Amino acid sequence: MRKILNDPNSYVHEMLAGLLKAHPDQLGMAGDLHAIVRADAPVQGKVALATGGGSGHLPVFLGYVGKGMLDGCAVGDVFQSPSAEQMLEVTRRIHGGKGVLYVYGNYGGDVMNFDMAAEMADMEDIRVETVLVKDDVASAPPAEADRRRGVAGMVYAFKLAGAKADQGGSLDEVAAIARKTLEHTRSIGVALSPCTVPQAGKPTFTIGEGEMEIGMGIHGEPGMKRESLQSADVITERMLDALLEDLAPASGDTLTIMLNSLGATPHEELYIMYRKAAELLEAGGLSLHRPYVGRFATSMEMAGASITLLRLDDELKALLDAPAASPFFVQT
Amino acid sequence: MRKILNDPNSYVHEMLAGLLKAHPDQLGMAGDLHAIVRADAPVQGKVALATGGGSGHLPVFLGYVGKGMLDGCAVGDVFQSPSAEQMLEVTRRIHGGKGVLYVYGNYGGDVMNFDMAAEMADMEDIRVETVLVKDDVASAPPAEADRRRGVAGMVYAFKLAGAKADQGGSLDEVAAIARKTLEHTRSIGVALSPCTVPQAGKPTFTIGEGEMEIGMGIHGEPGMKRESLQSADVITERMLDALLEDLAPASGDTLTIMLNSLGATPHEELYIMYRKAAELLEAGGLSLHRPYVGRFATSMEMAGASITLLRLDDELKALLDAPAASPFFVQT
Amino acid sequence: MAGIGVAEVRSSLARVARALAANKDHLTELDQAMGDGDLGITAGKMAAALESYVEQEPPEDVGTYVAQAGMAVNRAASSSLGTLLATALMRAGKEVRGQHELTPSDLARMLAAADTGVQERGKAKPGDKTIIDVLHPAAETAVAAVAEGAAPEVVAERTLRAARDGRDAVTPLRSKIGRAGWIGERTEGLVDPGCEAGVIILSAILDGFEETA
Amino acid sequence: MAGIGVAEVRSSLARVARALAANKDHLTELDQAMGDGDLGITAGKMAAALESYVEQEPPEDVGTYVAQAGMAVNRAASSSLGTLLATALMRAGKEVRGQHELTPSDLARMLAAADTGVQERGKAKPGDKTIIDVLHPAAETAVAAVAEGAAPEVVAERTLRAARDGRDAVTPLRSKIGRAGWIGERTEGLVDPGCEAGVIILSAILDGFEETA
Ligand SMILES: Nc1ncnc2c1ncn2[C@@H]1O[C@H](COP(=O)(O)OP(=O)(O)O)[C@@H](O)[C@H]1O
Ligand SMILES: Nc1ncnc2c1ncn2[C@@H]1O[C@H](COP(=O)(O)OP(=O)(O)O)[C@@H](O)[C@H]1O
Ligand SMILES: [Mg+2]
Ligand SMILES: [Mg+2]
Ligand SMILES: [Mg+2]
Ligand SMILES: [Mg+2]
Repeated sequence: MRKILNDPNSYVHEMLAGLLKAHPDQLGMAGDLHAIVRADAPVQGKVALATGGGSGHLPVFLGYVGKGMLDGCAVGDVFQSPSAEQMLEVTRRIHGGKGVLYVYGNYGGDVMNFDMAAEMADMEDIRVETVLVKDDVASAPPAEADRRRGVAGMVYAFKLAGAKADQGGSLDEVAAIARKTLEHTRSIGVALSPCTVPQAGKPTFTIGEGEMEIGMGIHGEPGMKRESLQSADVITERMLDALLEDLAPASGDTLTIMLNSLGATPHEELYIMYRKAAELLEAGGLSLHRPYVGRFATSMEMAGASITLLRLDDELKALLDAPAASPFFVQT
Repeated sequence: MRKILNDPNSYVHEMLAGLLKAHPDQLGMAGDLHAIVRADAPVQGKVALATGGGSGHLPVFLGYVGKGMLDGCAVGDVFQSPSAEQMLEVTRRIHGGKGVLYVYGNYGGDVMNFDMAAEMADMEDIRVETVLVKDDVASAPPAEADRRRGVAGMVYAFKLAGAKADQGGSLDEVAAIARKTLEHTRSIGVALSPCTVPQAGKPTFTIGEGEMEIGMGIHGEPGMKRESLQSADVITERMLDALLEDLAPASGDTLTIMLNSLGATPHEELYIMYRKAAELLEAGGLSLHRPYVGRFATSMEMAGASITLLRLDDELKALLDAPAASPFFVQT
Repeated sequence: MAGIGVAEVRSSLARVARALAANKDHLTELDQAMGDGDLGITAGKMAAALESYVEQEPPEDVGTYVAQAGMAVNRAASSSLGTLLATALMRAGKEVRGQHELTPSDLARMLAAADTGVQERGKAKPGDKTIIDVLHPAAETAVAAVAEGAAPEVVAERTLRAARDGRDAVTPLRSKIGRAGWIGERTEGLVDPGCEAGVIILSAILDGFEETA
Repeated sequence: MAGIGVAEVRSSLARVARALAANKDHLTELDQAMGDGDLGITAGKMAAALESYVEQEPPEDVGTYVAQAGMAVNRAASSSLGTLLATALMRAGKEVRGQHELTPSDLARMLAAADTGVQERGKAKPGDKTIIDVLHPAAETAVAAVAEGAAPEVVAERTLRAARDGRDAVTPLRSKIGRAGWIGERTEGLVDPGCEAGVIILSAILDGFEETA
């Protein structure tokens, strides 16, 4: 295990303690270290946004708690859902009188716990709306799109719904933006190496050097097929083909794109992929707006990358361009 | 090789092409893709800052070309110095009439090429000052501090000298800030895995799973000794001990700290280290200001981390807090 | 026959804790074959949570006692099965809120409420190859047996047999839900780890009540 | 003896290119033992740069021709040795700028200028175990032999011997400069790759001039 840690059982706890220690001006906790909220929560008169999920994906999830994005985040153990009670604590603390929107990835444990939390919040007269992120085209065919997993595309939902809330939108309006954003968002990943969950102590799966798996999920869920490592151009083209087939943009459409490292893959290689992606998309008559290249949703030290496309209209574009600030994401 | 690339020989070229394609509003090139400059260069009436060095360290070096930081950067092949001619191209393009400051790491090839470039610039009546970054305490004992290598601490020099230039400082004043910053800056790294230079095709060194090397350089230069992997707390304490012995801050001093991943090590683990570091420093009567936790100076997919300390006075603190914006680094 | 009070419920929760702890490795192995291999960890966390829960002095209200056991389980183990077991306990407790004693009929109603709650929470249906395929037939059998007026030990025995049969009936099938659902085909012939956990838990509860009742 | 014109210089640069290309693997091995193992790559890049440089029509001015070869080398190969060789060529060319022909005395001066330039650029001194330990004795020997009035082939032979002796003399020592300087002790007994490259380059130049002169 090539990891810097103390007791595997305290990995998340110590990470959270360090995070709060490093960013006390921006982040605080709601009773429990696993319930992270904006330092200025609740923001009165604003719809509050909450997310949650397992640890090991920084900046997802809690990295997007900040101005213009999320108000709070329930944090689970590595690759494990947080508890309904932690979600409820976040919900109570961030509620500013206009309701709370849950936006999170479509994973069984998270769904069940957020649903429990929503029931409990309802008993406390906090109105909650839920939008599930299901952007991973590799996780189910279009006919079963409701079964798809949520991956890096959730960052766009956080950003755009967060901007709408910041601008004073109602809970229904903010939820509508999250839904519209996700309706036009598609992602796919490729993995070149596994990662190690500290408590497990060994890699979550094996993948040989010189192999790759397009479509693999961020916890190592199986993708399309295991095959020998292709060139950056071929990988990029195949990933884009899968996305475009599903999203079906029309020539003339404007897209934003996210080239995301799963962890170990360096920025250098993301830009090599971006070069090819931009070339292919522009050749297809699509324009690109405000590309994001970096680490936005990771699987600790996994090598690999994901590509996310989001089709923009004027409304979504303006929300994407709005300022935002968290310890992990700053846009002016 | 778990890397996403096309031809290893075009790794840097394609990376640069992708970068310029992604950030045309912020970055441009001076004739050659290896000569990256601010899109609005030259900024007339401002001292210009240039750096340069091998590729494979993003965001170092070119990631700090932007408002409030650097004006230009000469980019070499992976772990190779750029050429004097590329440095000269950058120098010419960014010169805004008030001289150019070179700030870069103390590596033989870079020093020789920047010296050549400075000589050539001098022949063109461009005044050039040079400040070398030598912050890696593990690379030579205090008596031979001039031989030390430059690592993540250079980011502080870029930031503070860049802020000084932004505020209208003269070349001498800006150079003085760079020198003063570096006088109070110390870094040390720990490596848990190697990385692979694309053209070499195999790891630059080997390090067993469950081993670590404190003091290893960002190209795999040998550190203190190879030993079995220690806990995060022990690693952090030993790294801090080495830094504090060399920097010798007094109780009551204010420091800023950078917890930097060498690439594969995830944010989660940096915060585990930060928690211990903050605890130890505060126990020693030191206060911490504006910590940086993330990837600031990497070695592609190397696993490991570095810690940098910078002792602040009021002048340096104000310059650290000044706004800055590049595609890789935004501070408001 | 004396009613079942909070003392009996407390010792049945303690038995569940022991049974889960004892089966950690077994559950891990099953979950490794078709899931993410963490069910042993979950079982351990649930066991520890229940263990310390039963150490506290219980209230007289059995319903609240059971429901709060669910909260304790959720706090400790929020994986799929942890959440579903928490839901089961919360719904079962809610069903008898305010009661100080339980009849066999109450127990059957609690099992049915747990079944319904878990189906609502997890959106799995019988046949999807999940713990529902143990809970659902067990609940139906218990309700029917109690309605028939069967002796408590007969109710318990039939319920447990229904649970085991439910598990075995779906083993040849393909998983449709949760992580195992991503693997599809490869799950055919493998015992669903959640089903196995369901049988372990019901055995721990019913073995004890057989003796008590 | 006819003076040495741009044609001879051009073919000597071509020989250097061929010699470097032929010794790529050898230099890589030496650099792997005490450096970062890229000297073969550097040699290949320098060889390619010189090869295409000599394909272009040369000017009559030998000095400019040599100096611009230095620029071409720097553009292609900016590692330590690439930069130092570029400096050597630039300084050597500057020494004879404007001349259309070179005498043996000019060649000796060019070597001395290269030596001085490389020392200024790299800040290494004789004894630090770098290419200087080849260049410096070679330059001193060449200057002395020319001053003595030795025949060109004798000058060449002595210069080359001084270069080889210089390389061998520092082999037992510890590297003090550059990447190898970080390794210290472990470099004792290993041939310095830059020294070896220096000998290869000087051999390629002088072998040819011996014939020509
Ligand atoms: N939606 C669901 N409804 C009912 N049971 C489920 C559901 N999802 C998973 N399970 C059960 O949980 C078991 C796996 O539990 P666990 O290891 O805790 O899940 P995970 O690690 O995927 O969160 C499965 O074998 C299955 O019986
Ligand atoms: N400062 C210096 N002065 C003179 N020679 C040097 C200097 N630094 C390195 N060298 C020579 O260069 C050789 C290594 O060349 P090269 O592989 O290009 O270096 P690097 O890969 O470290 O940039 C060394 O063997 C040494 O002879
Ligand atoms: Mg799990
Ligand atoms: Mg599991
Ligand atoms: Mg080198
Ligand atoms: Mg070398």
